[in-house]
Amino acid sequence: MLEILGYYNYWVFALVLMIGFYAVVARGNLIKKLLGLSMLQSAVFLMYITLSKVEGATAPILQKGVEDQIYSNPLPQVLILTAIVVGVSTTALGLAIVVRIKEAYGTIEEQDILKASGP
Amino acid sequence: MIIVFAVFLLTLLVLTAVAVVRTENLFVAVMLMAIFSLLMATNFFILDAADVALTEAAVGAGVTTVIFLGALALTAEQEKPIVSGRWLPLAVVSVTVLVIIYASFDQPRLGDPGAPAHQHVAPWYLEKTAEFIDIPNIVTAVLASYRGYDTLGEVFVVFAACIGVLFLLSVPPVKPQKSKSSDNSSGLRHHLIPQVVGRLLVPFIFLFGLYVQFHGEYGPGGGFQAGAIIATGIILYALLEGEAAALNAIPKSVLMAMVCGGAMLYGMVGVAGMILGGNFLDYSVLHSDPVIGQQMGIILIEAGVGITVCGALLSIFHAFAERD
Amino acid sequence: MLLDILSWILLCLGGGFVLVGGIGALRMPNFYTRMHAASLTDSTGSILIVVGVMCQAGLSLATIKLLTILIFLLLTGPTATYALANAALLSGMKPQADTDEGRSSS
Amino acid sequence: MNITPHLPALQVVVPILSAPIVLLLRPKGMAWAMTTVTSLMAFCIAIAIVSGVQQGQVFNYLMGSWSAPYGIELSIDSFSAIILLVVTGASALVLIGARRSIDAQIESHRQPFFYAAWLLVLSGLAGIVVTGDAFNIFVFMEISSLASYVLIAGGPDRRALPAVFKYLIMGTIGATFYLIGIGLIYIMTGTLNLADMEVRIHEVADQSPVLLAAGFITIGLALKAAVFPLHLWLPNAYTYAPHVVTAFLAACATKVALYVLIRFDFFVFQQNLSGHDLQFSYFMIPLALLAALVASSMALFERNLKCLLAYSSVAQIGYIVLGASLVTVAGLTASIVHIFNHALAKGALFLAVACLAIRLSSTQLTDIAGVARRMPWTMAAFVLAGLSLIGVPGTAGFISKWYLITAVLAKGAWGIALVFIIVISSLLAVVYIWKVIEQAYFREPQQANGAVREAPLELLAVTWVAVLANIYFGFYPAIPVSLSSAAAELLLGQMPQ
Repeated sequence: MLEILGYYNYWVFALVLMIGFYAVVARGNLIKKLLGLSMLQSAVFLMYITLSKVEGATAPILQKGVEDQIYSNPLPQVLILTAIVVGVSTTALGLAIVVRIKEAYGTIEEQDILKASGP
Repeated sequence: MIIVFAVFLLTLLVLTAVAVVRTENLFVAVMLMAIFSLLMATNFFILDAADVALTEAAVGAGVTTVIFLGALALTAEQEKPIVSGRWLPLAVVSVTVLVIIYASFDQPRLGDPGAPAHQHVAPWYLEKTAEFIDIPNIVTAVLASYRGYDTLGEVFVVFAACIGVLFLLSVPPVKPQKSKSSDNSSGLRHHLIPQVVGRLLVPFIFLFGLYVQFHGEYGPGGGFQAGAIIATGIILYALLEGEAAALNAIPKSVLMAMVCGGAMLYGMVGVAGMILGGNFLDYSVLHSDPVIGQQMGIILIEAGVGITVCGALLSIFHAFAERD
Repeated sequence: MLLDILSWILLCLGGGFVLVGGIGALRMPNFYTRMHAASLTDSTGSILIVVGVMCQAGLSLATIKLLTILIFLLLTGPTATYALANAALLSGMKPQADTDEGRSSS
Repeated sequence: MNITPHLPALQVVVPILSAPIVLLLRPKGMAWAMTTVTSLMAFCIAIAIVSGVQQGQVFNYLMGSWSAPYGIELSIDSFSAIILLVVTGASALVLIGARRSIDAQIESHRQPFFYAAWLLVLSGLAGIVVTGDAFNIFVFMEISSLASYVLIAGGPDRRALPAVFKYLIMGTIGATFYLIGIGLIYIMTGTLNLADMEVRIHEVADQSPVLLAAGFITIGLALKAAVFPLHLWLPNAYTYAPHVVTAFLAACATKVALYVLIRFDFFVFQQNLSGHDLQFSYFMIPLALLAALVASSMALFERNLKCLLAYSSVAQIGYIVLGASLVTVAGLTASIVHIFNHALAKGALFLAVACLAIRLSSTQLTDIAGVARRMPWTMAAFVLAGLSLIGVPGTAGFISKWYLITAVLAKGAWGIALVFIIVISSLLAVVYIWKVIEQAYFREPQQANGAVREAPLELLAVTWVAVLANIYFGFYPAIPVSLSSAAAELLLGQMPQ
C-alpha cells in the first residue's frame, strides 16, 4: 500500500510543481505569479518530506525507555524548515516590490506595465 | 486507513492548487492558498514531520496569508483575464511533469528503510545525538547544532527580507491614499465580540509561543515556530486594537533592535565558540561539560532565531499595514 | 471497551455533522444561509470529535491538551462566524428571505 | 588565538555580522564607512587565503567541529580562492568610490538598509564560494539573491521595479530547481556534502533520478548565471540598478552562479555520469556561441549605455561557458581566467559609467555626445577598459581570449569554426565599444552639458585602479593563470582521459 502512496506523493509533487510553474509563467498578474511561486516551493517541501518518511517509524523525537523504535529521517525535515522560512522571505520581498510597482505604474498586470514603460 | 486519508488529502491539494490558479479573484486565491498550506501541513504531519508541519501551519498558512492580504489591500483584488499564449506554457509544463513522473519509477519507494537516504548520514544523527547533545528532538539538534551554520544563514535570509521590505516601503507613497481606507485600518476595533474574545486569546497565544520556544528541545517546536506564533499574536492584537496601539506597545525601534539583536546573538554564540578555542558555532566549549555546552548553545541560538523571526515578521507586517 | 464504543459513536456523529455542514455550505442558496450551515455544524462536530478523541486518550496529558483545544475552538469558531457575517453586512450584502434572488446573486 | 585556521569562517562571518551593526549605527553617515572597512577586511582575508592556497595550503573548516558529512564543511581550493578574490575585491573597490554616487541616488534615511543589504550580498556570495555543502550553497544563494534584489530595486528609475520583480521570479525558480536537484541526489546518495556526494554518486550514476537532478541543477544555476537563453532578467536589472550596484553585481554576481555550475558539474557529475562530458558539450557549446553572437548583436542596437554593457555581459558569459563546455584543462583554465578578467574589465567599464552618470544624470548614448572634452579622464578609462573587453594585446582581456582560442584550436578541425565565431563576436564588441567612443569623442556636445565637470576624485581613482589592474594583469597574468590552471586540473583531475 505504501508503495502506491510513495509514487502518488511524487506525482502530486510533480503536478503541484508544474501548476505553480504554470501560474508563474502564464499568468500576467504579479500577485498571481507570487502565489504560483510559493506553490512551486511548497511542492519541493512535499518532495523532501516524502523522502524523509520511513515505514513504521515515528517523528524523530527520541522516546525514553522505548527500545528498537525506528524514527523517520530528520535531515530533510531540517532542510525544509530552512526552506519554508526562505520561501516566506522571498514572498514578502516580492510583495513589497509589487506594492511599489502598483504605486509607480497604477497596475499590477504585466502587459499594462510593459505598455506603460515601453516608449 | 491512514493511506486512504493521505491520498484524499493529496488529491485535495492538487484540486486546491488548480483552483488557486484558475480563480480570477485574488482575494479568493489567497484564501485558497492558506487552505493549500494547511493541507500541506497535515500531509507533513502524516509523514512524521511534526516540526515542519508546525512551521508550515504557522508561517505558510498564518503569516504568509497576512502579508498577502496586506499587499492585496494596497494593490488590486481582481485579476485581469489572460489574453494570449497559454498553450506553450501548458505544453512545457506537461512535458516536464511526464519527465519527473518517469524518473520517479527509479526512486526508492516511500518508507523503504533500505533507501540510501536513510542509510548514510541520518542514522548517525539518530544514534549519536543522545551521546553528544542529549536532547530528545533530533530535528532541533540537527537544526541548531550539526547544521547550525545553515540556520545562521536562514536567520540572515529573514533579516535580508526584513531590511528589503523596509527599504522598499520606506519611500513615501507616491499618491495620497483615499480617505476611505482610514476606517479600514482600525480593523475590528468597533466590534465588541471579536475584541473581547481576541483579548482573551492574545495572552494564551503568547504563552503557547513561549512553550513552543522553550519546549523545542523536547517536542516539536523551536525558534522559527515560536517567533511566527508570537508574531501572529501581536498581529491579532494590531487587528483588534488598531495599528497604532500595537506600535505603541512595541515601537518600530524595538522591532529593529529585535531583528538585529537576535541575529547578533546567534552570531556571537558562534564567535564565542571561536574565542574559547573551538570552531565557529562549536557550542561544546561553552561549558566545561561539552554536552551541557551544546544544550546551552542550542537554547541561546534558538532564542536568537525566535527574536529575529518575530521582529522581522512584525516589521514586515507593519511596513505593509502602515501604507494603508 | 465501553469507552471505545462510546468514543467511536462520538467520532462518527461528529464526522456526520461536519459532513452535513459541508453539504450545507455547498447547497444552501445564499451567503448567510451557507455560513449558518457551516458554522453551527462545525461547532457541534468539533465538540463531538474532540470528546471522542479524549475518550480514546484516557486520563493523560493529551486529554488536557485536547480540552484546551476544545475551549479554543469553542471561542474562536463562533467569533469568526460573527466577524464574517458582520463584515459581509458592512460590505453591503443584505440578508434576504427571497431565495430565488439570493441564488441569482451568489 | 591563531586566526589562520579560522580564515574560511571569518570570510563569511565578518561581513555577515557587520550587517546588523550597520543598521544600528548612529549617526547614519557611519554606515558607508563601516561597510567599506568591513569590505576591505573581507578583501584582506581573501588575499590571505589566496596566498595560503598558492603555497599549497588546503583550507578545510568544520563548522561547529562536527566531522564532514554530518556537519557542514567549508573547503577552499584554488578555484574558490580566485572567485573570492574577485568578489571581495570588487566589493571593496566599488565601495571606496561609491559614496557620492549612492548619495545622489538613494535618500540618506534609506542608506543604512542599502549598505546592510550590500554586506549581505557580499557575505552571501563569499558563503557560496567557501562552502563545501550543497544545501548550504542554497541558503547563501538566497541570502545574496534577496539582498541583491534589494540593491537593484534601490534605483530611482521606476523601471527598476518590474526589472527586479522579473529577476526575483526567475532567480527563485532557479534556486527552487537547484533545491529539487539536491533533493533528488540526496534520495540516491544520502549525503549533502559535495566531496562525499562525489564518491557516493558513483554507484547510482546511471539511474534516472540522478540524470533528472543533473538537469534541474544545471537549468537552475544557468538561470541564476544568466546563461543564454535564460538571461532575460539581466539586461533590465543591470540597466536600472543604481550605478555602483551595477558595477559590483556585474563583476561578481553571475560569476558566482557560474562557479557553482562549473563546480557541481565537474566535481559531481562529470566524473561519474558516463557520456556526461559529451552531452554537456553538445548542449552548452551551441548556447555559448549563440550567446556570444546574439547578445553582442543586441548590444549593437542598444541606445542605453548600461543596457549595452549588460548585453555584452551576456555575451561574455557565453565565452566562459564555451571554455568550460570544452571539458579540457585548457578550456577550463581559459574559462576561469576569463571569469577573473571579465570581472576586471566589466567592473572598470561600469565604474566609468558611474562616473559619467554622476555628472550627466542619464546613460542614454545620445546624452554622452562630446562628453570626452569635459571628462577626459573618465572617457580615457572607458576606452582602456573597453579595449580589455575586446581583448586587445596588453590588456587582461587578451590573456583570456588567447587561452580560449588556444583551447578551442586544440579541438581540431571544428575548433577553427569556433575560433571564427569568437573572432566575429569580438569584432562586434569592437563595433559597440566604438559606438560609445564615437559619441563621446567625435560628436558635438549638447547645450545642456555645458556645466559638466570631471567626476569626483575618489570615484575616478577607483575606476583608474580597476583600469590599471586590467593593464597589469595583461602584462603579468601569473596570479590568475596559475590559480586557474591549478583549479582546472583539480576539477578535471580524476577524469578518465
